[in-house]
Amino acid sequence: MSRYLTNIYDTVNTLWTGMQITFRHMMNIRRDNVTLQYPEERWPRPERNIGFNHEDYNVIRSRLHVDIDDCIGCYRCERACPVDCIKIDTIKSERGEDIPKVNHTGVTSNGTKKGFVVSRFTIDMSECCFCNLCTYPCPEECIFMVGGPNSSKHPIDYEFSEVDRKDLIYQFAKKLTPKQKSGLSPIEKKAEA
Amino acid sequence: MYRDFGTIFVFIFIGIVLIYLPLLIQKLLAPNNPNPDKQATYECGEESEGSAWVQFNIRFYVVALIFLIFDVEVVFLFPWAIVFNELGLLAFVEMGIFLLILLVGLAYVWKRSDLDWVKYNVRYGRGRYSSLIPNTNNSKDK
Amino acid sequence: MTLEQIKNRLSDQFKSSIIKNENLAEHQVEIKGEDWFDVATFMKNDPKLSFDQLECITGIDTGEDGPLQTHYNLHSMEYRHKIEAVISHDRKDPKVASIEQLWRIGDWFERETYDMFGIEYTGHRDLRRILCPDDWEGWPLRKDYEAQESFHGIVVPKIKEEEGWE
Amino acid sequence: MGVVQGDQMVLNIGPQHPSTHGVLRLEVTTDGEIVSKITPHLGYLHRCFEKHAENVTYEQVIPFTDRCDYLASMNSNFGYVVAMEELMDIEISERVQYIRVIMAELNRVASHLLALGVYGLDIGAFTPFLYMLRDRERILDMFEYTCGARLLYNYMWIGGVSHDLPKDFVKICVNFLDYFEPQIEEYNNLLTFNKIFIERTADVGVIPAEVAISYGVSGPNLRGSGVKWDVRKDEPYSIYDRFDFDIPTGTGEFGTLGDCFDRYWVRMLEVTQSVRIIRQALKDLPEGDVFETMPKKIRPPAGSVYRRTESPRGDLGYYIVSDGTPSPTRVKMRSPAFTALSCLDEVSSGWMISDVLAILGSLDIVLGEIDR
Amino acid sequence: MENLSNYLVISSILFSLGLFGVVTRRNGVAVLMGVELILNAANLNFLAFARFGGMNMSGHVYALFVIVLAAAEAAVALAIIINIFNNFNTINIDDVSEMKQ
Amino acid sequence: MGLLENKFQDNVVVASLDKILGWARSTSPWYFQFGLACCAIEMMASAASRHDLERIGMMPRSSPRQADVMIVAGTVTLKMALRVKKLYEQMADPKYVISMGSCATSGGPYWQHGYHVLKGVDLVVPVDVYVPGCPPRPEALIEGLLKLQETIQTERPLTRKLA
Amino acid sequence: MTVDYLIELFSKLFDSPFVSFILAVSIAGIPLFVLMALNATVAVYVERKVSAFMMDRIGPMGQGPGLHAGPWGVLQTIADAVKLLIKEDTIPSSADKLLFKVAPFIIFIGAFLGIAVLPFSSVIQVVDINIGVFYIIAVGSVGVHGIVMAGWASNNKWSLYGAMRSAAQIISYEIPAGLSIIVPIMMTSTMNLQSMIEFQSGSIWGILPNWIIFNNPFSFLAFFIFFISAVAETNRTPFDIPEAESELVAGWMTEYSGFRWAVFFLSEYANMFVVSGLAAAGFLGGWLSPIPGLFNSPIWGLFWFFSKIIFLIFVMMWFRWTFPRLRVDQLMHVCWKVFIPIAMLNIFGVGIWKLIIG
Amino acid sequence: MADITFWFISALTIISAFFVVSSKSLLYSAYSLLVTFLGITALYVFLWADFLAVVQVVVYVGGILVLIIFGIMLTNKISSVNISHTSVQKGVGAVVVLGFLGALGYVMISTPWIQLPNSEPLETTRSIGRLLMIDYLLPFEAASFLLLGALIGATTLSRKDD
Ligand code: SF4
Ligand code: SF4
Ligand code: SF4
Repeated sequence: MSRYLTNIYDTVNTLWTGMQITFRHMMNIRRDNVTLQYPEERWPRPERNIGFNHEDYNVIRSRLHVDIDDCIGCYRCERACPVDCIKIDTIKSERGEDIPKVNHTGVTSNGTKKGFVVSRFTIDMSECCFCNLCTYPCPEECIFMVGGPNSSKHPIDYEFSEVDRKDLIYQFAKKLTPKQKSGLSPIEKKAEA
Repeated sequence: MYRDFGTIFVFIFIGIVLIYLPLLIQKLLAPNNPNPDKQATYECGEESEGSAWVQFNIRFYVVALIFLIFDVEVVFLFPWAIVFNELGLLAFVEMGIFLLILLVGLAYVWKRSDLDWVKYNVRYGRGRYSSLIPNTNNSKDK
Repeated sequence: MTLEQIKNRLSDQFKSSIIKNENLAEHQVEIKGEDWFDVATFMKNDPKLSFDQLECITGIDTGEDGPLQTHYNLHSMEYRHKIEAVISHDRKDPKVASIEQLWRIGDWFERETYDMFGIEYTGHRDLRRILCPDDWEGWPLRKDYEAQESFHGIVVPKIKEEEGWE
Repeated sequence: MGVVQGDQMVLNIGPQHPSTHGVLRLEVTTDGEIVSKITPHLGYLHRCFEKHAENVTYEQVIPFTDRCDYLASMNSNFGYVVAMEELMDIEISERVQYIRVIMAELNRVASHLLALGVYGLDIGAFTPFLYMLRDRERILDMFEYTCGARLLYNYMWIGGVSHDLPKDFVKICVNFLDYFEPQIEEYNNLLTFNKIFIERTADVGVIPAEVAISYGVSGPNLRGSGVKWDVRKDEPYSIYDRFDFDIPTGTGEFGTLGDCFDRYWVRMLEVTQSVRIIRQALKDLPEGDVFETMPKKIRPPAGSVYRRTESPRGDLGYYIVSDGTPSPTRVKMRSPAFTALSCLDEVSSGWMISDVLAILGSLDIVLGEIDR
Repeated sequence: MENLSNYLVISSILFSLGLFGVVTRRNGVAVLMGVELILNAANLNFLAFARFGGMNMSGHVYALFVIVLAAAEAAVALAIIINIFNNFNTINIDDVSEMKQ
Repeated sequence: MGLLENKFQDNVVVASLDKILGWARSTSPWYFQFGLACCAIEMMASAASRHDLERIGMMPRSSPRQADVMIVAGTVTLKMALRVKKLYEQMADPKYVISMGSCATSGGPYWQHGYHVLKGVDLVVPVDVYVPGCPPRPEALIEGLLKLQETIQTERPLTRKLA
Repeated sequence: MTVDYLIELFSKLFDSPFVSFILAVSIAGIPLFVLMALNATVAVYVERKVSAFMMDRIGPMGQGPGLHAGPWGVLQTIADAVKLLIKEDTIPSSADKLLFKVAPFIIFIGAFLGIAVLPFSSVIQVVDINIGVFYIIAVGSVGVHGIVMAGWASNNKWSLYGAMRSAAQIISYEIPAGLSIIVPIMMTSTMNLQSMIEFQSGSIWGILPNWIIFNNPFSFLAFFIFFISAVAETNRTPFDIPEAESELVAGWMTEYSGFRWAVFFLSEYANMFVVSGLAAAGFLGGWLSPIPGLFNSPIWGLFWFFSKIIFLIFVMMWFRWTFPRLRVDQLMHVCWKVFIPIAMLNIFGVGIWKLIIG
Repeated sequence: MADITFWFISALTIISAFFVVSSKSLLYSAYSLLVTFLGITALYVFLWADFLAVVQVVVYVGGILVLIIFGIMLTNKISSVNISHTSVQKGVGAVVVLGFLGALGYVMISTPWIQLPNSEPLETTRSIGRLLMIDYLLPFEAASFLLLGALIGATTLSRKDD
């Protein structure tokens, strides 16, 4: 009998404690509210140095970006990617020479002379697993999650949902027309020689 | 009395109409593309195995049985409660006897553990849900 | 007990069942497939060894011409020591006695290894595929596995359909 | 058995069901409310982790380990890198060790918070779940601050970690811990000591110690049954032997030893222990370079290793076989949730449907890890 | 509606229908439903006589008792049906009587 | 429809009714509580206090019959694909699908060697919005949902039905 | 009462009493329906907000493209309702079609008839029945059939489980509810809701309102038993096992979609309204103001009655978002082994109190 | 108007009662019984028995019918097509019952019923209460024993010996 009564007492008591907590939270909603009203408010993104030598490198993983002018076509990112979502094609070219008709600059902003025209640089963002592995080996630091070295140019965004899956395949290099390609082949031969 | 209950009677029809109208609107406006998969029974994405219309366990039934008895008792309480003030002690004693007898019934079914919804027969740990059936097989017998 | 003692105790009991193999690491013993069940029973029940926990069963495909292997990681909650037993199977007809009755978890581990490698555990009471669907073809983790082309009408693309990906 | 037996009804709980914690399917044979047999069907999330691991290099396995135990990716990573380091026999710098422990323990807290919250949800309490997610979110913020990802970090690398800690991390973390500790009290008042909750969990789904061991149940589930076994203490890896912490075990406080409440309660206590470890680690955190000990080329010698670590769900073992090439021959993950789930039929037949879901919730399974 | 015989007609029809059910149905529960109809018909009579007999409340009390009786009867009857079902796995009355032999 | 054919094309009443219906649909897209893998955790997180999907009118329903939006959150394996399809079919029209995360969109990290992974949920159900990410941050999911709401709003269900 | 006024009004306009009756009733019925709909929309909105606030979030805010749900999401539930109205109506092919369609009607009518007799104020009450209290209890028990029917007709296992549990639960909790609503009847000697409320006017020692709940300790207890049983009868947490999401998907409503489902929702909230109304009238002085003697005009009465109901509904929501749910056998345990014996003893207590103290 | 309603209700009651005894599906029978009970409730109202009308709803609809439906679900393999009940003696039964009905009707019509003048009572519950407490005290207490017996009997019967 006493157990019966203690049970009832316990029940009422503990339930009342719980109710007090929720009620407190309800009354203090102004203070306790943690909701981020997304389209209007955004979470402050932490900006910081990751230990490489970029100041302001943002570690947040959002969409990938390639500064194609800086890419030397070394395939390291493609090899590093665990899911094979980067696809690079290159055409050999004369080292360090600009080829204006395909918008190819010969020297990267770091001063490296390029030996290849990157004729195709495709990243399938619908397949990428945002592991960041491709960004580390890049010698030119030209592939990065946006918000990287030039975060002013590329603000971080998560908002890149699409209604068409094809739009999630990002082409960074200009597509070369067959004519342009054939135009490149003498250069290629020259470079090989 | 006629008027009150008549109103309620008419309310039944009003209720039917009020629900029927939106359903009609739904029929007109909403899409309707039935297909066999859609009309299949939902079972968490699996094919439903067998119909749900099987015999049900008796537990629900015993509760209904006991309920019925107490329901009748409650029915008796209402006229009594109305005249309670008028008749005072007499009514109290009478109903006291009535209630006591039923309390005896309740105690009886309680003791016989008919009120226990389920008789557990679990392999491990009996604790407070001890089963009435001695639990001999502790091993898995597939 | 140290690894050495465990091994000694085992070889005392089952001299003929232990296979000498230089490639094995220190914590491994290779055991003949036919004797595995007896060895396992002993390892579980021997009061000195008392391997009451089966940590893990790993199937290994050592390559096109090597054998299939099953590795059993055993652990004793009582003495807190452990050992790994290795059993090699013929690639054509991989078979070994099931230890499902000794360690209950063996049930699922063996099913998993069966599912992935097609190693048959004889005496298992319910040897079905566990991860793949029942009507799956092939043993996925074998090195020579070819993925299925289609499954119940869903065609599995082998290359990206986007134009010219490869 | 005396009463009329209704028809046996076969009920599919899952693959889509609010409380199967993912895509598990339980084929439940019931008689009325009583469950007589449960057949779990796995594999709805079989993502071929082991196949992938054989086809990518050692570093590239790490993102896939993330995705196995997605609630405790740090611990998943940790287990893998610890195993790899054992295989390659490399020494790690002190700072990395501390960072790893901090991260792993923070993730343990996060994972336990989710487990406890979802357990509350299974029992029907919605609010504590959201409170716990709220606090978990703060932990994720710290992870995000450190490595940029919220859920799947790819943070621990073989021989190091991918990013050093931010400069003000220690302050942020201590702040969080100061905020967090009083919250535990609130959870307890709101959920743990709620009589309804106790009634629903105590005495339900008892797993006796022998059964648990035989089923290979590990981690909080095993400790809930009263077995004092924690890889962090018993087979110390990384630098766990330097910290002072307890291993909480179930006591059967409100019911029988090894019931759902014990498992729940062990998790709750473990959260406090993890907080303790984090505090100690933060205090001792040395300076140093996190990339120092990272090997340039990862090409372990031929051989194999089996290493287990303590993930929030239990003994997480990695069996790695290497043949000297840059990609592993075989990576096997011994997932703790897999073993925990295997005893479901054994312990929960005889209980009612509601209990089965309570028991399932108390085992804290993650399907990604079970199916891999 | 201000006429006693109307009610009597209705109640007798109900009574006959109930009787019909009891006689022709072989399922125990169906028989019970027939019985309930009969009891209801009786109650209707009680109340009708009460009303047209000068609003004599005794009729109401009788009706109340009949309802109580009906409830008790239904409970016990259904329990018996369950019991029969337990033993013979059918509630078909004919089957049961056959099985007895 | 015979007689009425084409009478409703640019009827003001129909048009404004359409607007209201579109508004209602887009404002209360209840989502189907259906998580598959890691993405489901982020889905949970977006429903939780920090991001609170209920702000934009989304409510979880666990029965497909009452849900409007199916968020395919996670890896769809071949074993699961048939169930996903079935669940999709069992939802009452109008229904929408959001493919959340790389896995659902294309198989994601498991594209290459995942013998048991469905390479894109669009092979079995029609997808309205693809949300990339692995896992997509809650913000990304919300953004995808807002995009979906926009598309719903432009729908003209009545006009289509009557035409 | 309202109907009576209306009938008198119309009988001046029309000769036929039949016409005026039907007109009056319909005109009285439609506001009731509107009230139900309004109650459901507002209550759902409030519930979502309350639950959000309790969980440190903010609930519907109407964010989104275009005109969304208005500021603070006030139009949210309206949008939900409209959407449900234009959602496809699925009926499983293996279901029992007739019963599947009939069930929502039964459940709805059960709630609708209950709401009809609530005394909103001293003059506003659609129907004033002599035995109002008993009537509400009776009508409440009709809803069970709707639930069982819906669950059975769906031919779905979850539905069937939900329905059986629900039925067992509702019928069981009817007993403690009935036993404790006896207490106000004993005190007031009437089952008429209006006279019951009138009985409660005045004050105790000049401060407390003379409500039955304050009358004696036993009636205080009775109120709690009644209220909790009422929560159970309306299938709300912690007694929501019939539709327990984590167990039974959506319980007996699993197969229902679109407006049919909305009807269940509507009825659920209407039921909450009814039981809260009954509790308010029986124990909390109905439309009487909490300050004895002040603010007692009929309009104020409306306000008081509604605020009491809203308060009680709020408490139900509060319960729901705080507690875990009970298991089905514990639910029965609570009902049969705790509430029923206590409610019975309570009747003795009240009786003795009345006999001794008055 | 009241007359129309009366006849409508009577018709409804009788038709649904007919369904009860003739429907193929037991469950449909039970739900027809629901309509019958409600119809009878309405008839009670016509007979100025408001309390009993409500009692009818509470006990019959809310209690007995639930029990019956549970009974049906418990004892029938509802999934099997053969839910219905065979009724071989339908013809015989019909003849007997029709004869019986005729006899009843004859008696009823030929009896000169005396209708006393009456007026609508203000409150039936109070008088019922008084009668119960004073005149029918013994049956009242007996009823409690009856219920006790039914309770014990029913629960004992419904569980097989264990
Ligand atoms: S982030 Fe990872 S998956 Fe994505 S492209 Fe880079 S390496 Fe590949
Ligand atoms: S690693 Fe950098 S430079 Fe090399 S191909 Fe990739 S993006 Fe271009
Ligand atoms: S997309 Fe990434 S996070 Fe989402 S389910 Fe796939 S692996 Fe997990």
